[in-house]
Amino acid sequence: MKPTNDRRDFLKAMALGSAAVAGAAAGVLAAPGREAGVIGVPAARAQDRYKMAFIQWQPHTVPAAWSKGIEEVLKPQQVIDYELLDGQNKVEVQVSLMDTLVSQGASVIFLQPIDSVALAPSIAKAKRSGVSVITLNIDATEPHAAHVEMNHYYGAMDIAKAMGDAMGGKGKVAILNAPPGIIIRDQRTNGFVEGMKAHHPGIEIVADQVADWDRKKAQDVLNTILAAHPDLGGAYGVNDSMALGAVDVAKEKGLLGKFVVFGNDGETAALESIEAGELTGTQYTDVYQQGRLAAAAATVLATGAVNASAFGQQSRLLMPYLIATKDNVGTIQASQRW
Amino acid sequence: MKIRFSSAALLLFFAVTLAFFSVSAPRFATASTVENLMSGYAFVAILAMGQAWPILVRGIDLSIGAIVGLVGMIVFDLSLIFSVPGYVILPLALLAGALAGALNGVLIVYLHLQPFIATLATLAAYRGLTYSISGRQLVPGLTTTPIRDPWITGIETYFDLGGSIGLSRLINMPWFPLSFFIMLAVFALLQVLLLATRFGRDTCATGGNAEAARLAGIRVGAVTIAAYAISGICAAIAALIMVARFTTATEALGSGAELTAIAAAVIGGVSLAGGVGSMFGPAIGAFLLGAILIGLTLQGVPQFVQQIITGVILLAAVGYDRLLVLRRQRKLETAATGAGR
Amino acid sequence: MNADAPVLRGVGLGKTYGNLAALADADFTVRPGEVRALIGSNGAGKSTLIKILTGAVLPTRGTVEIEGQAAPLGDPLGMIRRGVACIYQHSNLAPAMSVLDNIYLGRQPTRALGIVDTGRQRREALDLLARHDIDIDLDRPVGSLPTVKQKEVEILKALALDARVILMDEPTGWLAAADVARLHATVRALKARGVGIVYISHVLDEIFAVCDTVTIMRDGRIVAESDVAAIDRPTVVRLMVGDKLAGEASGAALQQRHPRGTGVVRMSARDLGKRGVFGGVSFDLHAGEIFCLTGLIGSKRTELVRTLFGSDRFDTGTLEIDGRPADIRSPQSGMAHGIGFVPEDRHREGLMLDMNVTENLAMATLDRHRRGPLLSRGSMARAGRQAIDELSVRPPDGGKLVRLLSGGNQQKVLVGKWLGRNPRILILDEPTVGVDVGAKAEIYAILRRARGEGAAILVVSSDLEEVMTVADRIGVMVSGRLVATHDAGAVTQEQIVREIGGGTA
Amino acid sequence: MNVAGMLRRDGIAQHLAPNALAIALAIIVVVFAVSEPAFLTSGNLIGIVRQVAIIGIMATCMTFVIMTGGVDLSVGPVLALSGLASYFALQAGMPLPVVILAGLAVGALVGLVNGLIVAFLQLPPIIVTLAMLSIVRGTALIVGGPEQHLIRNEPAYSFIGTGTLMGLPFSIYIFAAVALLMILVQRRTPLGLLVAAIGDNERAAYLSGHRIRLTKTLVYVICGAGAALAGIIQSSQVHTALATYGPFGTELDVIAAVVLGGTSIMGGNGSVARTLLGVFFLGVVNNGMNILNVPIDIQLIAKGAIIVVALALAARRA
Repeated sequence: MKPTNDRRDFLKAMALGSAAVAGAAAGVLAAPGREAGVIGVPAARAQDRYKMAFIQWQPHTVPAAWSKGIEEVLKPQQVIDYELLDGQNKVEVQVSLMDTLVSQGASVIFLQPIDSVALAPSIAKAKRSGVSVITLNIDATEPHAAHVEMNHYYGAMDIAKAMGDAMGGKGKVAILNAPPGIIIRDQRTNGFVEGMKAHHPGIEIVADQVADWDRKKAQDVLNTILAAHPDLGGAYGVNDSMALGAVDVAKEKGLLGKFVVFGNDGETAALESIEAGELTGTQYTDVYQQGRLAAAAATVLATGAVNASAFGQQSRLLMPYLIATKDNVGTIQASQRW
Repeated sequence: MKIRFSSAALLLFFAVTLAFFSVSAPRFATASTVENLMSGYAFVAILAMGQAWPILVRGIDLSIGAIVGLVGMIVFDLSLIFSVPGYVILPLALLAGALAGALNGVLIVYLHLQPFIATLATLAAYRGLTYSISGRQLVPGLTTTPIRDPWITGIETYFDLGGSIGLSRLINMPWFPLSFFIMLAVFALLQVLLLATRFGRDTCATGGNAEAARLAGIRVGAVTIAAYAISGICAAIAALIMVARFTTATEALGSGAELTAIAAAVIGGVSLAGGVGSMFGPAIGAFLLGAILIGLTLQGVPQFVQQIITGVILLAAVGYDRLLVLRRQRKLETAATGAGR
Repeated sequence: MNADAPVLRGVGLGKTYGNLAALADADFTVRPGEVRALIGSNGAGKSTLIKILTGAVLPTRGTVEIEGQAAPLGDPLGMIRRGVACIYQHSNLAPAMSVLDNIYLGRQPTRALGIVDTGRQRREALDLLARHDIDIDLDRPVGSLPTVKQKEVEILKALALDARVILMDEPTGWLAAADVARLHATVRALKARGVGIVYISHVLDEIFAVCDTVTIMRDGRIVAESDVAAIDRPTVVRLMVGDKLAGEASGAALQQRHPRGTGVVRMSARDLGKRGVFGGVSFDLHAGEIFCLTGLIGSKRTELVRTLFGSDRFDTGTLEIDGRPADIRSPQSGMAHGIGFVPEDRHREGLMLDMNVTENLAMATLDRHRRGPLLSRGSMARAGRQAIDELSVRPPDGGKLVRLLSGGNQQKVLVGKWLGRNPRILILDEPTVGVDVGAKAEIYAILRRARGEGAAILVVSSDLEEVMTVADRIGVMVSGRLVATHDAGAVTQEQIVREIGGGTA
Repeated sequence: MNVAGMLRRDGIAQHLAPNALAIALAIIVVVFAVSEPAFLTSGNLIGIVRQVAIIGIMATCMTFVIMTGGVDLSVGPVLALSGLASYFALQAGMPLPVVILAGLAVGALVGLVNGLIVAFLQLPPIIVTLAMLSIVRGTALIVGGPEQHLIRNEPAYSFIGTGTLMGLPFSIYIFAAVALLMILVQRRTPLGLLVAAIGDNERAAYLSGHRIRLTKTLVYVICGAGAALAGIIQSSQVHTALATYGPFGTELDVIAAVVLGGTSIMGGNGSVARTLLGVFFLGVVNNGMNILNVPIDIQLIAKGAIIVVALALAARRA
């Protein structure tokens, strides 16, 4: 259940995360990054209230849970105003919101970028104005304060491995995919495809169809794929909603137990489905915790003496994940479910 | 007369909106907000001005968002995969936009398809084509490679006009993005095209009474195709500005932009009945929408509430336009009565 | 150049739509300085011929020559460039654009880069206005002008071309008498300058007043050509409608008149007024009579009768129906009082052109075909068949789209829609505009039948011949006032003309 | 007169359109069946009907709106909002009929607002419903938030979308019932005739004593209620109510189906039965390309091209 590589990054991340939490309590932290070039830039943070905002990708359970985790940490610290902004699944909206927040004088911006490159100029601009940016899930090519990531690519590889194991190393699977246009879609798909190649070359991916992140569409698409491939052994949903759509189909066709379905995200509905013996598994990440970590780092950045423009290389907090199946899903506490 | 009057009303409404937020929203009346408005909505204004042309010929172009995506991806591929220099890419991008727009027009003119449905079909097709040619899928490494060609990224340059004329010493002046000047240039060009050229007159005639235009010897088909081509070129310009701003293009670039553009055009007084409109209205309409969204965000109004407010403002704008039309009709009736006596 | 050589010549022109031959084997010539009338019933093929000559329609066969040169077919611009202009029956103007832009639609003078040379455009237009003694504001949007002025813009459009041939498709259809006279003066002036003119009209008076030669069409063919001086009216009518119908048309005039019908007052208007439109209108309408309101276009007859039906409201005065005050706020309440209304423009206000005859006939009587929440198609079809028989709609096919009927038959369907309700009061606004002579007679017969069944009928008409033919009593409106009412038998056409003209000086 | 001539051509085109579409549909079915025999299995055919049920219900209910010269872009968020309304009614422990009524009422209410503004203020429908799209989505997000609201242990409610009756999914019965009802309304009620009359000549319909504004309003209410019914079925099928359901593009799919069925977007002649043909045409295209595992890019291009070809064929025959 540990990430298979990037171990160093992961450890560093955990260390930073704990340090951040500790630091938040203490109120001081030597933030990462080069110190050069900041001399002469005033410590701009000596103010009464701090403004923080989270620009999400679009309304969805994951960013909603992050936002909850972030708020949990920020609320008690009474001097921080926090709000959730919606990127409407459009790069230009996210960029415009970034601009607005920068001119509003936000201390820290949490950002779930739609694209690594597209948001980079905005992040650079924020840095120039002394605003720290913490990215969630998608890294940006412009170095920034911190990056807290669910492990999409390697997580998807592990899903492929677990799925292949459950299928006995052979058979046909279908991918219920999202439309192109956002990076996590590519990472979660490519990781899965590569994982299958690496761990279970005997398994054939016979269909890769777009179901728009949507449970209903996933039902329709899988129904159709099953007509062409009645011997289909399993389906991988790039998010849990689509996986649950696959479960609905399996249930209806009486394939439960025989048909392997894996999701990705680990939302409550998926975990319950696993417990009920319907969904085979999913990649679970404690998204609340991810939000809390980001928020902890943010408080340090906001109140600390470090200037945002100083970050030449950000720290990466790679979230630990769990390939949740019936065997281990019980270990996920109620409070960790989102 | 009518155009001038409703433009004045729109400008007034824009001014009132700005004044309202300047007073009520913290940090609205700052140089950086103005800068954000200019850089964040110049391409929306260009899209809206482009959209005005199909509406002027009594059509509609739902495909402009998809054209933005397509042109964006063409630029991405040419620059990152084929390393084509920027000065070659720019005209190619405009050409691609023009062709995509013209194809809409051809479908409408030669296959007699209704504009709504023709551009709905190309909306799907152009987006599909964007996926097909996506360099992000063909060469996954490029997803994290920014476009660095100075000819393209140069579009996202800011000019300190205030500094150069010395105004900055008195007040804090915004830096003007090049995209804003591009928008002004597009505005000037299209406004002259619409108001001062034979083609502009022919466009209004085609939208106002297509049969009369045809019988007057106007090549209605060619005018219609040209109107859609202009819309396509504007989408291409918008795509270039967006790519410059983001230093990349995604497959989803521009999706949904058509609805914003239509809204801005209609707020700007372009009549869906065809034949009536200017370039000034759509441009102001776009910046009005932008100012409202930025202002509400600065006020801390939750975004879901903003969606509702945007809808209400759109309703108010068309309602106001309707009121003007009614008032004009009433005036006409009185005038006609006078003439009849 | 030989002055007698035709300036415009069509040879063997034919046009078929599907199986339907709209025009067959037509030879047609216009010489310089000739005013050639083109007449025929609706559907005779006049409009098709005109459209071929202007390039609006591509002929199935035949050729067009201009001054002996073969002209391109189906190319409006090509014909305009060769000096062929057309004033169409229906407005062909862009309403939101200025008068100036409309006059030069599609061919504004331009400078480099296609920029319109507005200075030159305006100079030329002012010159044109001065030459033809027309007064009009060049900057007003055409849509804001009264109909008469819009027609002038159309004429200016043709004049601005310096056309060698002008085709006029019912140019006086909506014009008042004074304006008709002015138009004819213009036609004569053009003729004097050697312009060839084709003049289409249903009004024989105009033809004998202004035309030199006449071409008569029937059923898509040219049936006769003659000098106007060498032909008389009965011959023209007979050639137009065929022998049988001609008899009916002339017989129709000799009918009995029933002023004040049964003597029972159905509708009584006292001092009706609408601010800025009409005022002080009082009259009684009796059961069993046909009361005709006549007057110039613009004398507010239409506006008045609309308020009687409820599609508009009057501001002052009282209206009684069957002796009880009636408050008519909408067409529904008008209908509840037993009123039926046949509007002036059957295409825009009367008929559902893409629906069939049965459905159109049932449109005002849907409540009668209701069976619970459902609509009985059977009952509709039965009622439709009966109405088609009674009105002799041709072809007698209830499933036929109304669009495909001739103008006269469309009008019969429209009248029949209201007769289906057995209206106690039937108001008809210009019931025979654009209807050929034969159908006119049939419509008059239908009205007389309804009168015989006790309906009170109010007809608005500008056509004095029609008024004298059909009316039991005549009311004359001038500028929104009802200036006189007469028993039709006790008044001459000349007196009515004097009264109509009286208010306009 | 020229205008009349052009209209006449369009009129005939509209009468030929269903044949062209039926032929195109037959060709596509043959192509799919030959390239993938599984396409013609009964399971897949039932699957197609099930898949198009939601769009189909919305399209049949939107046909009248488009016939009167209007359009309703707000159906997507209405679908989401009605699902949420039903969810909250379920949470409140209401009996099933009330739950369904609550969902339908939300849709009818949005339709009523659309209709009143379009009919009485005479604002352009495309803009009114575009504004409403934004307003209803915002409302749904405020009411429901971004969270998924799971519908658990509601067997009666779940039966709507997932139950089967005599071997067929229950949602198919609902779809069939709505389609038949709308066809009945069109062919056998005064409303159906009146809608056609308004689309053909609104002024003439008014002067024939009909209540135009009321009828127009009613037509939008039907459309809203149809979208709401679709929302109830969807939330039942996925056991979830979510504010972002019916995303941007849903309304365009619905409109495409109606227009493919030969109803002009400018209003006038139209037919619910032909709309169904349009619905199945799009459904078959989607299903066939899924079953052949056509990648999404080619799917979209092909979809656009097929729509163009089918409609061009219809226009060409005139």
